[in-house]
Amino acid sequence: MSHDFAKGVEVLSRQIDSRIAAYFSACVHCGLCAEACLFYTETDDPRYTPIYKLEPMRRLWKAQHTFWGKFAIKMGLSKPLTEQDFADWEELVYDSCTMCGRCSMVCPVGNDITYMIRKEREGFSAAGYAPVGMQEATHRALTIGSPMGITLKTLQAALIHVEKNTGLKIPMDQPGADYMTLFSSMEVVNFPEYIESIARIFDAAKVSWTISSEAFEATNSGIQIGSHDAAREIVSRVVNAAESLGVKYVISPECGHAYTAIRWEGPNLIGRPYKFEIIHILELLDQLQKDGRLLLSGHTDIPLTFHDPCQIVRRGGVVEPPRDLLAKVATGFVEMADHGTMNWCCGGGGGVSANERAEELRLKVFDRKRKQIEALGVKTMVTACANCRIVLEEGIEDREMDVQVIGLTELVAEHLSHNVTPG
Amino acid sequence: MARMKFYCDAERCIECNACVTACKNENEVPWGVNRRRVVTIKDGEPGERSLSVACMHCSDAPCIAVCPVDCIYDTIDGVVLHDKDICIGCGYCFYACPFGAPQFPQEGAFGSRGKMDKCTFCAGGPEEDHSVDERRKYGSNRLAEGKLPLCAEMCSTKALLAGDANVISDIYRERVINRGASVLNRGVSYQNAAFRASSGMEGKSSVKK
Amino acid sequence: MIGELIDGPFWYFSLVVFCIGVLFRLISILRAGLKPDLAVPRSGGSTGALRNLFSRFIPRRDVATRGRLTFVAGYLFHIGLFALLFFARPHVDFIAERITGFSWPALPYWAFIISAEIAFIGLLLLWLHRLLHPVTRLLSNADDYIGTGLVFLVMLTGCLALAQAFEPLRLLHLFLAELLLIYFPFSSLMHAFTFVFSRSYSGAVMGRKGVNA
Amino acid sequence: MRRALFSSAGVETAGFSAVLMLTLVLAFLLLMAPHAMAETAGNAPAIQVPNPSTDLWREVRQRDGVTSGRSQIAGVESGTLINPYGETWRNFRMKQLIPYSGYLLAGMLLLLILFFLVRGKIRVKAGISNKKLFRYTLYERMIHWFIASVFLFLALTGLILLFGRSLLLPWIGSEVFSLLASASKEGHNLFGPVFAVALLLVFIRFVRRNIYQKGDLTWLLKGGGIIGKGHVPSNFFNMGEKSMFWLLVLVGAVIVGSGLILVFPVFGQARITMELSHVSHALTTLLMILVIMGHIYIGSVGMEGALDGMTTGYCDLNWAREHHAEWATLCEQEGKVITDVEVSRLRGDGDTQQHAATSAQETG
Repeated sequence: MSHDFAKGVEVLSRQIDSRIAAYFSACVHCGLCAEACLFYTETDDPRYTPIYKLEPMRRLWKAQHTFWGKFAIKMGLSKPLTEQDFADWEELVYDSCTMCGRCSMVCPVGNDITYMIRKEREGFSAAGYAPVGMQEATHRALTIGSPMGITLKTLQAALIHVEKNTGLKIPMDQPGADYMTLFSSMEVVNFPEYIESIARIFDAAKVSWTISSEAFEATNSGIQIGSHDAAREIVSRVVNAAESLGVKYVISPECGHAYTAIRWEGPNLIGRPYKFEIIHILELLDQLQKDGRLLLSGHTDIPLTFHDPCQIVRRGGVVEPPRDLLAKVATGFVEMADHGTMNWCCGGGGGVSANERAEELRLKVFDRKRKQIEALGVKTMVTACANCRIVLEEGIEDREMDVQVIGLTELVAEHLSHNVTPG
Repeated sequence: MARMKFYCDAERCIECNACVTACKNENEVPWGVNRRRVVTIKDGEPGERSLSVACMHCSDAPCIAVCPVDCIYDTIDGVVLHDKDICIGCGYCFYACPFGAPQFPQEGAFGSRGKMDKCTFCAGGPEEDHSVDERRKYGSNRLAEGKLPLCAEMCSTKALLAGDANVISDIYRERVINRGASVLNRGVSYQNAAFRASSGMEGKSSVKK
Repeated sequence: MIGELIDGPFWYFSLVVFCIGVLFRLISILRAGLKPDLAVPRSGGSTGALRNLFSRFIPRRDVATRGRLTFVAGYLFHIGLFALLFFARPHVDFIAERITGFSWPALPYWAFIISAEIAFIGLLLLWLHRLLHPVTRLLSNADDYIGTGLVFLVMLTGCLALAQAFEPLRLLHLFLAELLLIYFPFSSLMHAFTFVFSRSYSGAVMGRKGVNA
Repeated sequence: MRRALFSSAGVETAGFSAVLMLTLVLAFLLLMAPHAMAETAGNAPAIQVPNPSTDLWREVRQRDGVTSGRSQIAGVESGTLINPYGETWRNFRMKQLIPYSGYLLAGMLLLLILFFLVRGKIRVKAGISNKKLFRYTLYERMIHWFIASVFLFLALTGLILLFGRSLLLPWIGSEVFSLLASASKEGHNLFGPVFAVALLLVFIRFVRRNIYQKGDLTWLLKGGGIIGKGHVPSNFFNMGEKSMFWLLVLVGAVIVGSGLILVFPVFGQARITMELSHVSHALTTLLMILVIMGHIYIGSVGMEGALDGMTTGYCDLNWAREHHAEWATLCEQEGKVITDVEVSRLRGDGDTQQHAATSAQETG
């Protein structure tokens, strides 16, 4: 991809809104965000301080929005942003930030640093300074329909297996269904168990649902690389499909950033509210269970813990549903020291897992998770994000740990009460 | 050259504290500060005596020596005065003075004492005589008017004497002689004591040396 | 001559610069604009904003350990500074005389000094932290050092003028405070006002998402 | 009546009492002699004429120890007519403290300059390596510079109050000097308690590494390697540093204690307490300033590589081997040696460009 510095600066400066202006005005460079960032805590490299990753954007803000900045640029006292800055910061902006939002929770002046990184990436991707892996993923998402290059055929092949295993018919393109389900590519390829699980659960709970052949992909590379246009395109596919099928709800799957993309960013990307509602699979399961439609029986008594996917919990607000569900199916559930909205990221969110260049760093900062697991001493970790799951598994393998990762939906499906007989 | 001194006759002092009150009144001394005090020794016991003390206007004043900012000085009349504009309120003069003459308006925490204040022999301060500033900071300047300190002037038993050292020591010497005779006669100390008019008490200037 | 300038016209000049500057900065933040959030909120944004405004005063567990120095020193400095800025007798009198026209109860002298000492301990530690910690060393720019330095000098001259008996010392303190007032709107010292904005903005978003900060 | 430097008011009282006793005994003998003679003569007894004022003046001068009178005036020692210790304190301060401490400070400065000229900067013999050892944590460096800055400020303001009248006042005039002195006094009073806090933090943090160990005596006997040739192996802190620490702590405690007595005259301290506090404050701070002068010398121009540990947190490996051999060996055994490159990464040194380039290479 070619570099376009002028466009990058133009796009970057367009991102600066009241929030960002307030954030930069309030930052006193106290450095506390570094203490919340696993890239800093695990490497002790000060360059991985979250707010430092925003230096190019801060300088642009200073030059355009403050008296001193304008004055200093005019007098030649400070250098304007250069293309070299984009090149220098690319690694910091993409490789060493998973947009997990932990820094945003600890900032004493309340700066949402993650929001700013998200916006800064807009400028960087517009300038062409984004990791090749993420650029390609976005390209595939736009052209093929999935960042991993999965087509409808791939899904159908997977669904045949699911139907065979479960003996259930998977509804496809059924207009007027209550729920339209999305999947992340990783679930289709790596964890078809997830599809089986929701098929079983929905069957048991008598949920009217469907999959759209037009839009089944939940992931959104656009918000990871920071491309407003790409993100809008990907969201609008889902919106169009859901509205043409006339569903009441669209279910966001066990994928972190997909939820943020479709639930919180989507309406703003397409510029209007949806005609349907977005519900996360965990919210739905919790709701079904509470309404008595989902009957669960039996408990798992092995000690296990829950890894909160950042985008679902901290950035998404689905904090209690996973815990309520775990309370129903597991007796040995224990929380890690930092959990819920303060959980540590797996290290592969925000597109980092799609960025081959960052692999070494990602595995290094996995240490944080390793320490957390080891401190707790459990061998089973439940999570609710396909990306987290893959990253965790890779990390566990890399560190030669004896820990198993399972999806929460699958765990729930295993405890369906009528499920006991068929076996 | 005159040297101004106070002398308090312990045989005469009746601890009426009029000198203290007169001083406070004349000089409008701030609250908490007493330039003059009366101390009673062996209160209520045989041999009880009282003495009125204030700054003794020492010839080799320890306060002048120790002041870190050199704000205390003596005049050609031997009166020890100080400059409140210079004083930093460190308290050193209070430590060095044998008589406890230097006083401070506050004794606050963190060494906040305020400016030192002490007896000026009713001679004001370094400001121009009878100026408003002088009055506000140091009280009256009777010496410039040719008067002696009010405490001594109004002492009812004439126990407290103030003035040229030569004159007051003459007065005292006469008193002792008279008193000594009466003691030998086992009479009352004052029985045969005679007062003589003091001569040569002229107004003294308080110009800085 | 210079004293009269510092005590009179220059004081009013710096006050005007401060007020207009702060107002200008706040308006410029608002003028940057904010698009409305079209996503269906889980709960109210304003309650979230309000909650975040106060909850951020309390450090979070993990960071409270790792960043203990910053937190402790930061608290010492800010609490001490607040107490001595608004509740020291000379300041209360000054503000009452020059600005508000009414006064309020002031701290006793000893409490004023203790708050000054607390503020000094905090500020010195924060300054050293800025100079020595790799992260803050990397982040800090001239503005941070000038801001810290000016605040320190104002506090130091204030402490040197504690005797309240020497006019030049008071004027020096006042002059530096005036410089600080003038510098304030152009610097990160603005966080004294903008933290309300940043916390509220973030809190509103978190509130809408249903995340309790 | 000049006394030795360390004379205290107590010694003086004893002297006074002795002289007084002697006089009284002599007076008694003189009085008794004629009396005895008269008795042997068998005449009518002569009238004893006691001086009615003797007892009074004895009380007034407080010669039999402090017996207080009574005054209607409230206040500290308002009942005491004469405080005889004031003069002692004055003599100490003016005739001994100011001149001798001046000589000592100037002498120390001269000594350090001479030492530097003779010995020069003590180099790291093996040369500066490209490897480092982590020596002081951020917190340790912070409290070090915290106490250092507060100490320097206090020393400066204290010296202004002590020597200002003789050294500065003649140059800058009474009015300017009194501004400076007032500022010094207020600053000194306010920062005093801050120093107490700093000292406490330093004590708590460093006490464990400063407990004397085996080998410290050898260090002392060899004069810390300055006198003889070759360095004496020592642990994290050597004997000299440990001694300085304890001096700092113990002397510092006296400084803080006496300073607090002086700065809080609210508990009705008698003048003698204040005078003694002043004397101890002056003598201990003088000692401390002298020691710290040496400390600053050795930490800055005196020795190559000594300052790094306190500024960057890392010290040179060769420096550690030469000056803290035991500690260096231990660190090397534990594999705690790190490279210059790593240190500059950890400290965020160098420009980002370079870093970005190197890390891109590493990962790509």
